[in-house]
Amino acid sequence: MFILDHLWIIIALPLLGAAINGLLGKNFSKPIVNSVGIGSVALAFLSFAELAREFAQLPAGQILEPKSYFTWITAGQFKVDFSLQVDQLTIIMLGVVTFVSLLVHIYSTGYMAHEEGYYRFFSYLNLFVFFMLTLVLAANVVLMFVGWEGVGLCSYLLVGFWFLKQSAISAGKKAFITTRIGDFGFTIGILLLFWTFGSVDFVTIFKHLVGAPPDAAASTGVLTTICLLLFTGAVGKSAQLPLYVWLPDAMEGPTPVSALIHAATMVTAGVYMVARMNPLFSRAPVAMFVVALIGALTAFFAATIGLVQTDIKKVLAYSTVSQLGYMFLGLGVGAYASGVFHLMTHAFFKGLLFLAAGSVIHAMGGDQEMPHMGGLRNKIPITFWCMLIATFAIAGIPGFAGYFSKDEILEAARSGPNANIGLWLLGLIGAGFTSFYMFRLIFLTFFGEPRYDEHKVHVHESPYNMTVPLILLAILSTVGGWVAAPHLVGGTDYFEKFLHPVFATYAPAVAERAPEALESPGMMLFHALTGWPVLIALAGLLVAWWFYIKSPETPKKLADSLRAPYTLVLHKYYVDELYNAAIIQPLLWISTNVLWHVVDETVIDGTVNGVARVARESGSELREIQSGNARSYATWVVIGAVGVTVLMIGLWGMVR
Amino acid sequence: MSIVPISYYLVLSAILFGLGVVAFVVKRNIITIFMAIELMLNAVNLAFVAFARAHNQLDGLVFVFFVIVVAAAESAVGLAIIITVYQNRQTLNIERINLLKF
Amino acid sequence: MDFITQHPVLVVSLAKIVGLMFVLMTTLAYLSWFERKVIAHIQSRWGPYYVGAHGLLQPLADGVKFLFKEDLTPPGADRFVYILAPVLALTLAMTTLALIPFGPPSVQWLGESTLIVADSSIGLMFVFAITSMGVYGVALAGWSSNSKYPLLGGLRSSAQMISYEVSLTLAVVGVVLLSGTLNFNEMIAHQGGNFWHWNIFYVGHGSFPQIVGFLCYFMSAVAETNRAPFDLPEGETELVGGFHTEYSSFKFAMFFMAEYANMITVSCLATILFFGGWLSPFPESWTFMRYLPPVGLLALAVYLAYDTVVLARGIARIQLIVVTTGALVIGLACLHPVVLAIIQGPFWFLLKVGLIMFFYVWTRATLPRLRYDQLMSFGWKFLLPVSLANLVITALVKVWPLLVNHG
Amino acid sequence: MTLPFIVFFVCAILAVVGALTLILAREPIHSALALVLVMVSLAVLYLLLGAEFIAAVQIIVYAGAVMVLFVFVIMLLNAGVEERTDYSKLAKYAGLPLGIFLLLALAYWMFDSFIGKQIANGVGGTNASVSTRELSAQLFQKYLFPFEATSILILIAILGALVLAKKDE
Repeated sequence: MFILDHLWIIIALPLLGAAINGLLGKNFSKPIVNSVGIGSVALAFLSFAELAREFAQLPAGQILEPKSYFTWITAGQFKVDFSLQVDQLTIIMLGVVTFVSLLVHIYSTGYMAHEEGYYRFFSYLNLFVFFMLTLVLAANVVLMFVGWEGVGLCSYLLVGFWFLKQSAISAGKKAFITTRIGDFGFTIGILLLFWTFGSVDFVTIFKHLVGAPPDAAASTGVLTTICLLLFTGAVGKSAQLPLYVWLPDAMEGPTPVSALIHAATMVTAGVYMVARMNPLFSRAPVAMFVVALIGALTAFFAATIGLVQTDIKKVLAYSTVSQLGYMFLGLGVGAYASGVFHLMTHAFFKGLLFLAAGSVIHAMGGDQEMPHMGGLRNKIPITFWCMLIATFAIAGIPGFAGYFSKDEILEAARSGPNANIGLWLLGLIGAGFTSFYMFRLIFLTFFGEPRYDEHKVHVHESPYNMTVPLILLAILSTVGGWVAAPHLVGGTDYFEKFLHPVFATYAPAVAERAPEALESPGMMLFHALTGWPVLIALAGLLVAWWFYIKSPETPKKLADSLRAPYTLVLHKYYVDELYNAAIIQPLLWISTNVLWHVVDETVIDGTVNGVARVARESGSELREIQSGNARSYATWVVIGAVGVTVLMIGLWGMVR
Repeated sequence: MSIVPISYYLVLSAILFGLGVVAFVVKRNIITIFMAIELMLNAVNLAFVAFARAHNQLDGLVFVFFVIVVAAAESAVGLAIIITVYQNRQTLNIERINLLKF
Repeated sequence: MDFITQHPVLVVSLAKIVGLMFVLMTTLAYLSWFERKVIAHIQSRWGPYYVGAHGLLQPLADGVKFLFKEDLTPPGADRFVYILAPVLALTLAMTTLALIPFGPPSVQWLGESTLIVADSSIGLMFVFAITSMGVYGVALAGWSSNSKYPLLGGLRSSAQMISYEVSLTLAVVGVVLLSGTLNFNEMIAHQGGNFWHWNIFYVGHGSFPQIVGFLCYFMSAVAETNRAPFDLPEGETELVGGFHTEYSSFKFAMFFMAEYANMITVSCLATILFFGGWLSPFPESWTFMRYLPPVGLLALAVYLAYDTVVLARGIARIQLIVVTTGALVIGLACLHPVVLAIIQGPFWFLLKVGLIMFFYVWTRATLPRLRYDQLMSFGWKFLLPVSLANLVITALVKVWPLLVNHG
Repeated sequence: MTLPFIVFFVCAILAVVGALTLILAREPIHSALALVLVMVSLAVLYLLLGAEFIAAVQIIVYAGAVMVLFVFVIMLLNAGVEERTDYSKLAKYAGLPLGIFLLLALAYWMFDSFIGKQIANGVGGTNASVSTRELSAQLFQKYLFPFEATSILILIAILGALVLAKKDE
């Protein structure tokens, strides 16, 4: 039970690595930087493994008390400990984070090999891992928020890693500021949470909720408000409508960063948060519906945008957004386990996709435009196969990880406790689009004739330290889903079973639903294989094949025939322009003409300068007293003494 | 053999203290001003001893002891300072040592 | 008149003071004679010889000379201070003796112990207080005579006195620790017994022989009184006469007497602190020893008588006869039990003091004068540490039993 | 009119005279001597109050050490007659009156508040002088820490004086 008692070790290790690399790395040689960076994360992963082992030995259904290491803030009865907590959800998140980040670290040694500020990159990555682990392990909202903001910071640093590139810088700023908007809501949510429950510890809050009749702990209205506010944070962090705009731009950062932060871990923080807060959400139906709705809409719209993108990473970015949308859909319809499950599988295959894309870009010598590629499948076979597997997974081809998770979500949306057919439909179409644009990507990239100049670009397979992570992830993307498979072919869902305590312990009492009649396994397998998702996924595959292999001119014709919607989608629904016009410009105007010229220059500067002037004037008057003649000083002393004496004699007289 | 009332001592100490203050403001010679301070200290000591006697407690005497010791230390440092000042300014008149001003 | 009857102490004190003054004056006068004689004999000369038998009237002659010399006051001298200085010096020097017990307090008259003018419970402190004031005499004299040599002399001597006062005090504190009191009589009583009970020798339970202390004390005392080999202030070779260069006639005599008075004081102090004061060195049981004083005097008388017979010169012979008869009478008087009882203390006390005075003269006659920097470094770098060490050791020895008992 | 009163008044008058001389004398050394006079008479008053030890310390430290130091410095710097400059108008016009006012105020206050009061007549104030033993007991037990602190203070003072006085090459 060592790690269980010393959880801090897990998060301390990456921090240590970050510190060493960041402070001393400048003079380190690459091997040292590698060993420090990778070593710290690897140790973290090992300690996670040990933790999992110890956790497995615990008696079933035991809920561990948070471990408080020291009191962090105390103000009145507002008390925040630096306390960490482990439960099944945490275990899963920990596993995903440590494992993926380990792989990404290894991958980066190859991908970033020739970059300036190599040590800087690794120290940032370690820092990110530290904050992510803090976020995951935190036992109270405030500490979670620290991790939350920390990962935001690291994302900012890493997106703007090439800080000589203007676009990178602005992308970093955009990412940070956009998420800040969401975090604002999150902050208010936290305050409201404390105001309502008088505590910020998850366990305390949940204990308040559980058992008490709906309005005893907090009225549904308040709960809804809290949940919505918290969800705003999630929307910002996980790039949901309407705050998803930063994620595509964040692709300016190095590809490993996109893989780790903007696909596998950070963007899923919102999902994790909602899942963590499930007792609250479960008690706020409206909020739940909002979550589901936002999720579904995002899933759909992002997918549509993804259809026409030509930048390989942009496509992946939008697919990430839409996949996150699926997760929220899953959470929203009450299938928390499914949402988290999709989170996990998505971490695998999307991480894989990004890394593979990175490998492609690596091979193409930095070119990201798909129209310039084509016919790469023989040149970089490993990458090709890995990417293909990932595509199958995300498209939901049966047997691959994504299939199970996404299918569970859609199933829940169709027949779950709070099912909603409209959302299901959106999700379904989105799934179709997903498979379409993914296969479009595959076909454009790996099939057909090379559309690049053979002489300029020397396509080559990536080194082992890049391909090995790909392979590992590919394996996981393949088998990763089977932990939940039996649910579909009858039997029990290990994953859900594992997570059950988290979502059941504090769940609201619901009328026991009659278990739907179990059909025969074979029947169920048939259903599973011919379910709508599968069909539509295959449809997407076929359409893509038709468009980009069979008759490549069809898309153009289609685009010409559907000019208006095409341009609309091509310009991402003009969302950026809309925001620019609706928010940024007015904000700029106000800041310039009101805050700057009026408030700052007139009011604040006026006050400060005024104070300064007063001080100067009075000083130049008063300094005359400092004649430098000690006798005058002496006389002043005597004057004071006389004053005191007179006063005291007066008091004495009064006393008598 | 009757005792002198404490009040006499107190009045005397008050007078001496006052004279010390007067000397403090009237004199120009640093050393003399320093002496004026010593005079005030002495006056206070007298009051201390008188009260100690009046209340039959030794604390007053102990305080006098401390006052004397501190005064000794103070005079040692002060005179050293005076010497240094004199070496730099060739004067002891406090009104001529007025560089430290606005 | 009833005022006096209210306060008999006044009468007694007055009487004692007058007596002391009389004795002191003559002693001072004859000390100079003594010194000159001793030095002379050490240097194998005769010394004062012609004024009276053995130059016994020399002091008288000197006094007369001083009185009739012209009393000069240098121009530009600060007259008030110039006069104040010698008065201060002499007064303070003589005041100290008021605190010295010449005999046991048991000897009383009108309920007041007779052989000490003022028996203070912290006599030692007062002695130091007054001696510490002694610096003024020298310093002011040097300053007020408005002349270079005296000024230098005054500065030197005051510096020297201040520095050596420290080690002087420290050397004495050891004794204070041992006897646990500041009162002279108690100190002496504490040394009661035989001569090996004196502080300088006594090695007993929680006691540490103060031999080192005594040596430190003696050296500091010599310096404190500006005597050779530490007589820098009146280092004739460099400073002509030191601080009293400009003084003449009776003022000079006052300084002269002050110096001797100081010598007497420190000697008395040494006697009290280290040599058991007025105690006789022999155990009480040796009653016959109580007859030592009269016997000694009678012996002296016999010697003088012989002298008288041998030396046949006019005035001198008459004078010798007078002295002889005086000694005879006193000696016989001492045989009377009452007088005998009274005389014991003073006899031994004065004997010891005389011995120490002899040491004084001896050193002066023997040792050359130190250089100024040597003097200072000796005082600060040698004497002070040694006396400090002595003090520390004494304290340790004193508290050792306690420490041991408390484990 | 008994002996203590005579002693008291003599000393008191001497002290006041000394203080006045300190103010009026133009020669610094005269002021110093006057101050010595004040201190000595105060010491006698301490004796009268039964504080023998304090009296002795007063003379040893103040008259014997501190004032000697003053005289020494005066001789060293050969401080002449003080020049009665009046650059500080404030001191010239306000200083003396205020000082005198303070003197009178304090004296009156003491007189008014203590003359004929119980405590002021020395209730319990016997003639017995304070034994040095008790005093030292107080000093080394109750006030041990301040005592040590002052010792350190003195050490620092010595060092400071040395640093100040030493010629900087």
